[in-house]
Amino acid sequence: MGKSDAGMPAPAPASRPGAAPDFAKLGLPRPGDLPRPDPLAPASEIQDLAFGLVGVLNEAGEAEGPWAPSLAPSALRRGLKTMVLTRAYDDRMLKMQRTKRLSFYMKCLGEEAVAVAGVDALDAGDMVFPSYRQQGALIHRGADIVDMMCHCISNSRDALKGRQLPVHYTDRALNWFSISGNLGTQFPQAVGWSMASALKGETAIAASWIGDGTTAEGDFHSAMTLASTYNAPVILNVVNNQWAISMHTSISGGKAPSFAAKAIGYGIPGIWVDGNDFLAVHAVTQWAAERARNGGGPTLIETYTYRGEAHSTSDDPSRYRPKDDYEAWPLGDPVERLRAHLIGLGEWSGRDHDTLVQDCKDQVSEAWREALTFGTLEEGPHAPVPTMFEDVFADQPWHLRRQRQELGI
Amino acid sequence: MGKSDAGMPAPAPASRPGAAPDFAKLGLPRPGDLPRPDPLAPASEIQDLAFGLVGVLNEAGEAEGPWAPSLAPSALRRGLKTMVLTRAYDDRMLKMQRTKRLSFYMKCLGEEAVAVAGVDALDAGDMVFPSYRQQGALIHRGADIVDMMCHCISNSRDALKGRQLPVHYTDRALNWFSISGNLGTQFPQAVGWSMASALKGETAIAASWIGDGTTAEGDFHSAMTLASTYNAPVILNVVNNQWAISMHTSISGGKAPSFAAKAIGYGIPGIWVDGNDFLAVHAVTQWAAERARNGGGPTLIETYTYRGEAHSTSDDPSRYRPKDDYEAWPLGDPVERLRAHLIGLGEWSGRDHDTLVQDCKDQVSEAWREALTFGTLEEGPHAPVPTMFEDVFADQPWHLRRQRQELGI
Amino acid sequence: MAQLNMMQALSDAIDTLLSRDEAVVTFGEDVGHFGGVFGVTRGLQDKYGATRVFDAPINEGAIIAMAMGMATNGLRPIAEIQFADYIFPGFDQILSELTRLRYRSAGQYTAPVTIRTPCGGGIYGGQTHSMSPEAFFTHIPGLVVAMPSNPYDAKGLLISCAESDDPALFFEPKRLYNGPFDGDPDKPQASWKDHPKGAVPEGHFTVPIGVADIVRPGNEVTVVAYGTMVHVALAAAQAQGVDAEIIDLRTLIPYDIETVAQSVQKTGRCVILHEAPRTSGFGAELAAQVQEECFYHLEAPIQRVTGWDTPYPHAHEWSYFPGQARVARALKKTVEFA
Amino acid sequence: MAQLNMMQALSDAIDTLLSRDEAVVTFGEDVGHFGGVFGVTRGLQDKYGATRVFDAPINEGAIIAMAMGMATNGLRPIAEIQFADYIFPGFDQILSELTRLRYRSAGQYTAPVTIRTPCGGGIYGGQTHSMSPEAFFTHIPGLVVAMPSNPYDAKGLLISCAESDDPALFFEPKRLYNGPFDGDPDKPQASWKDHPKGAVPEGHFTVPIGVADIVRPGNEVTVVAYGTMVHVALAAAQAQGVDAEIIDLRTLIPYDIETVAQSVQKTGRCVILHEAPRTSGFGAELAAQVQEECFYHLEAPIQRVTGWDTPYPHAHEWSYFPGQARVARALKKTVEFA
Ligand SMILES: Cc1ncc(C[n+]2csc(CCOP(=O)(O)OP(=O)(O)O)c2C)c(N)n1
Ligand SMILES: Cc1ncc(C[n+]2csc(CCOP(=O)(O)OP(=O)(O)O)c2C)c(N)n1
Ligand SMILES: [Mg+2]
Ligand SMILES: [Mg+2]
Repeated sequence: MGKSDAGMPAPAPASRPGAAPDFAKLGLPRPGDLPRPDPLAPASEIQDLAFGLVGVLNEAGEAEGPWAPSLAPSALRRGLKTMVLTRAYDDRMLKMQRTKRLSFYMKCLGEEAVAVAGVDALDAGDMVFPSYRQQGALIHRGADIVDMMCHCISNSRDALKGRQLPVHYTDRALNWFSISGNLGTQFPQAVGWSMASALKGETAIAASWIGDGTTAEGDFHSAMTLASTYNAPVILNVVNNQWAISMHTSISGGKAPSFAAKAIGYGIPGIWVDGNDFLAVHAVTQWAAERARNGGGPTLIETYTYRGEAHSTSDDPSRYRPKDDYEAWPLGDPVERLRAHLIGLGEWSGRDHDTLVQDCKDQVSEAWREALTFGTLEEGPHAPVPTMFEDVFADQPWHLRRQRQELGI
Repeated sequence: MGKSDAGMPAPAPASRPGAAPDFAKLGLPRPGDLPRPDPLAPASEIQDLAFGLVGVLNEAGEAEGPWAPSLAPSALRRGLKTMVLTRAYDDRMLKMQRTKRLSFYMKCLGEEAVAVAGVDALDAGDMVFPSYRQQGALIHRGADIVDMMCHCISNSRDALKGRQLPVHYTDRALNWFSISGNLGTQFPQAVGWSMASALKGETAIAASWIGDGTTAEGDFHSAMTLASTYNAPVILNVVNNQWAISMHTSISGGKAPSFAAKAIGYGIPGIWVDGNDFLAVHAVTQWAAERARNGGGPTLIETYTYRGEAHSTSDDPSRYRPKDDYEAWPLGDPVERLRAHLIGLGEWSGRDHDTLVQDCKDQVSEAWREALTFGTLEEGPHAPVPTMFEDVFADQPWHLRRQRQELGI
Repeated sequence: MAQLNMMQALSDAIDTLLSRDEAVVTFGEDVGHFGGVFGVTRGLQDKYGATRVFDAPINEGAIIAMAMGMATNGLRPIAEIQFADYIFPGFDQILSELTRLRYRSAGQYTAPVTIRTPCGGGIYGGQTHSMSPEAFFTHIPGLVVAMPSNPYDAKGLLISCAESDDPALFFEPKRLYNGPFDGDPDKPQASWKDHPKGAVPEGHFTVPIGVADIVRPGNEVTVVAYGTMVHVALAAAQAQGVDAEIIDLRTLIPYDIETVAQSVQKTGRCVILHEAPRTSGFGAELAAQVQEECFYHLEAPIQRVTGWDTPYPHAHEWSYFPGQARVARALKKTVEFA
Repeated sequence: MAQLNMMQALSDAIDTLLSRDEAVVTFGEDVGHFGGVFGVTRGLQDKYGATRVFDAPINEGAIIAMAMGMATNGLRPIAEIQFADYIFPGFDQILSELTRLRYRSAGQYTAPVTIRTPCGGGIYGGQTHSMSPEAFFTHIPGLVVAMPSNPYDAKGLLISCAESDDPALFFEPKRLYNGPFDGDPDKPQASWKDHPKGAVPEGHFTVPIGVADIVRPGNEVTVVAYGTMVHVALAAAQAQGVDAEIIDLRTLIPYDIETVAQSVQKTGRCVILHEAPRTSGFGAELAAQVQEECFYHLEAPIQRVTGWDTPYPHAHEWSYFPGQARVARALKKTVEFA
């Protein structure tokens, strides 16, 4: 018996551990090549956007082409600051997980622009249905990282009462939905939320993010179908970071020319964008938001990026991809690229940057110290045990009351 | 409170009962316009096939254009005969349901070519995963209509032992899968079957049919994703008969330019074909079969047709579409069109046709009389009651044995 | 008081809800223009417009996810799943999302969604139009599960579910839409016209969630049933001449344990009925709880009369359906047990 | 005999199956090159090739439908669902398709598919990496449901499931992958190295479906458990000094009623354990059946010690998990009941 070569093996990545990174096949188009259509252009007339990568920042770090947004340097600096802070936050949380202070953690290294620029282009009243890898967006919306840490260590200040695994943030005050551990479920929910907004005659739109691997779930199709049928004011983002844990993006993507191209079959605009280009992500999101707010309906955006770190603290990428894959990623580092752009504009300096990096580190250390004063996962204090039986129903029914009593509390 | 006009109402059909049928918006392209690419052409190079309707028979009933198949008149007559027999079978079964001999029935009026030409272009060894509206394909594969009737009245000769609702045929000997009452579930199963065939190094391919409304189900996306990722030798057919019970095709289709266009986002060829054109359906199916058999992988075919009758015997179309909608359908009647074509070829005559129609009626009456000799749903005999407890597991476990005993048998 | 059948009572409930609260919307497959394959929403689109009463794509998961998303934005959706047999593509959205949102967000978000779906057999619907899948849903924390047995309860309970801040799954025994059904298929179809529970108040009223109804007081044995089986129980008790106390549970989660336990403590005997397959059916939960609460009082083992552990067959509908004969046999066996 | 942990035993079982039968294939999310997030299929792709051991798109319904389609064409797929919490997008394909095919086709088609999935808590996985959803599946006619509690059974039972002509759902209590766990989180992680059930025969052998294992004979009370709870039961009985007869059910459907009933008829008392929420959990079915079969012998109400009717929390893992203290209390209460 044994090894069979019949049939059609699933696709494999260009290189595995040991081999050199190989992104030759990507054949990325030059940024700036693609036109910026009117935000209300018919989807049928702008299908090209799904096949060529929208970009703004060129190799020299200059903003180029029709998609270049008119963002004040101050706005760019705000974005840069959030990205750097997010990176500092991630680094610290990872370290703390290694020392068992967290049961679990997930970084977003290399994907900071996707989340930060994406949410920066929205209004504060727009609703965000994120996946677990947009912590940058939450920070950018103004979340207190002490609160975020307290959630991650399930202590007495955890707004979620210790019920959720780390990084599954909820923050209603910031129009941030409750992150689910089940992939993709938020995508059609975001469409429903946005339909309600339209039905109430409100201007708020919804935006949601899922990963490339998650596009294979039925909920992706549900969201696209609902959005198309009801012309929902929603922005559906697919973060293509090339990997789904150990599976290369081609396992869920198959022969798809791009994930953005999936929009064509629904009569929805699909835009494929350089996800490591803060300006480009901002520009396409702003375009989609304008479209949605003016009755143009949904847009599917594929942000093309790279997962710089392990999938989570339970993962070991050295088993399935070359060690230096991330360094070889042709689209670079979103932080470095925005930094270079700002410096090119004369609006930033290496010194400013080093100071920023140090300030963020300090801010994170300060926050961590404060978070610990509210307890830890291992030693507590946690939310009182009886809260475990609350919020299952609006009012506690007899069986939960009895179970609580059975536990002797 | 009351009536709200905010939000985005779901799409509605061009006309409702009382109004005149209106198919102006369809804007159907002329048949013959589209090239017939090499069956192994890259999907990316043949996307046009998803936007223009492939056709062969022109108004004059002549075969025209590159898709015109080389089918012997005898083959065309065979197809015509099955379509006429299917129609006679449907008519009789409907009447018998009206007289309560069947609990339920579903006709395929107007969609005969989709099923008959579709299966005619396959090999006998190719596996068919049908929906409930391809009875023509089953008859064309050589099913005995007496057996089909016996299933529909759950009598002692029902191969399914009275377990299934009428029209949910299974016929393993004819490589006909077990029809499910759950929409779309067979689509990804067909992909799995075809993958096994390839894995075993066999040449058989699989073909499956679902309706336009069913494309909204997650299983459609599952099938397309699997087929794309594994390059499965499968033909996935969407029968767009314009309706899903009372819902116009635009409820599930939304703004999709065509259902065939959904293939683009998976890197699969999508072909939009005139489903009432026997030759065209045959040609595209044959093209897709050749592609699949030669390692080219899956094809999505949208057969554009019209549901000429009620959805089922439980439905009442007069509530949601104009009475004469079907007569106004611009793509005509598949039987009439093939008949005219054969007559044009001098291979058929009105007389031949009238005789055929009469023969089929007689054959059906004869078969019905025979079927009744094996019992009826109301009076029986049915499969023995203890068989109700069989085939749940390969071997009957204790709890089913006991339940059978509890029933006193 | 109008005399309504169950479809009319449900339609009346939805109409009442739509008219009282702009936030109420209803949708599902064929629900809009057509008014649903059973006609429950007929006429409502004309009355309330196509943005409050509308058709939905054939994707039960999408329907439930859309409802949940709308509910998190202030609406109160009533989603119809055409047949309970077809709810499973939406099972994950119900189990992982709809019913956990309040808990996992610590109350920051809630999703007051009501899902209506016709269930049960007795209509020759075969294995995909006859299921009674309620048990699956009673094992999901955070979901209200209800099943009325008559037009009055149907309207009152549906209004309670829709006005509740918890997600609710509302099962409609389709065999009862047109009239009560006592399990005897040879009798002509009865009607709600001359049935006391067919008398339904106009406008707004509620039947409370979690409160069972003793539809027949008795002393010999307690019968716990819901939906169609309530009517089968009444007929079987009568036929068998057993002085049964028959409880219509009405709400499965949270179920009315007091009423059930008090009754069993009085009668000392208990028979539980449902159409669904026996193994791990909801009768198992009831039996497990009752034996624990009434151990001292039980004079006979608790019997379950249920559908069989097979898919629901077509030709053998009446051999599968737990009809009067089987219920009567169980009653006899239980009251005579010593 | 090699001394293996549960992951190794499962890997060994799949290796054995792949090597004996060309028709066996295995796939799932991260199953191919990576060998699964728990490493159960590690190395098998190198050994058997990428067409027999491969990755699958992240769509559990697609994975199960693909397996079913392959099975109808002569293959014997072993599909992995990465976590039991994530099986629900595939619930419809299991309930409506996989488990009904033999019945609805009257035996013309069968789908011998085995689905493996890690389940259970005790790993701080929170509400989406800790579920024990077995009860949902025990209510589906036509599905074999198994859950081993040790490496020996894991290998033998998985081989039986994969070789069975029925679809099977095979739950792997992930807390036991690396060693037995008696419910005390403060103890250092135990190992299978020095555990008798860690000794696993090489090559092909089977543990029969439907046969429970009495892991501790006793006379005071019968404890019915499966998976992780078997180890908790042993520790609790010891700690409480109760002479419990502890039954490892191993197969949930069809369950070994004889072994359970005989034991309860001997002890007259019964405690049922599972991690899953109580309401409509599998313990309900067991309790309902046991009270019916052992009514004369029962000297105390049957107790259920289970997870609570809430989603599985994160910080309160050990207040949720039915640990030794709660089991011991139930044992005491039950044996002292009079
Ligand atoms: C329904 C479901 N199936 C499987 C998983 C397990 N899982 C968690 S993350 C992940 C990979 C997701 O990859 P992708 O969508 O690309 O997102 P990324 O992690 O790359 O941001 C998987 C399979 C899950 N959480 N939910
Ligand atoms: C999963 C599921 N949901 C709903 C139904 C009820 N139903 C039966 S047929 C049908 C319409 C299907 O329309 P379409 O796919 O266009 O096929 P057609 O009947 O037009 O051939 C519906 C909603 C079902 N059978 N299965
Ligand atoms: Mg990814
Ligand atoms: Mg249709």
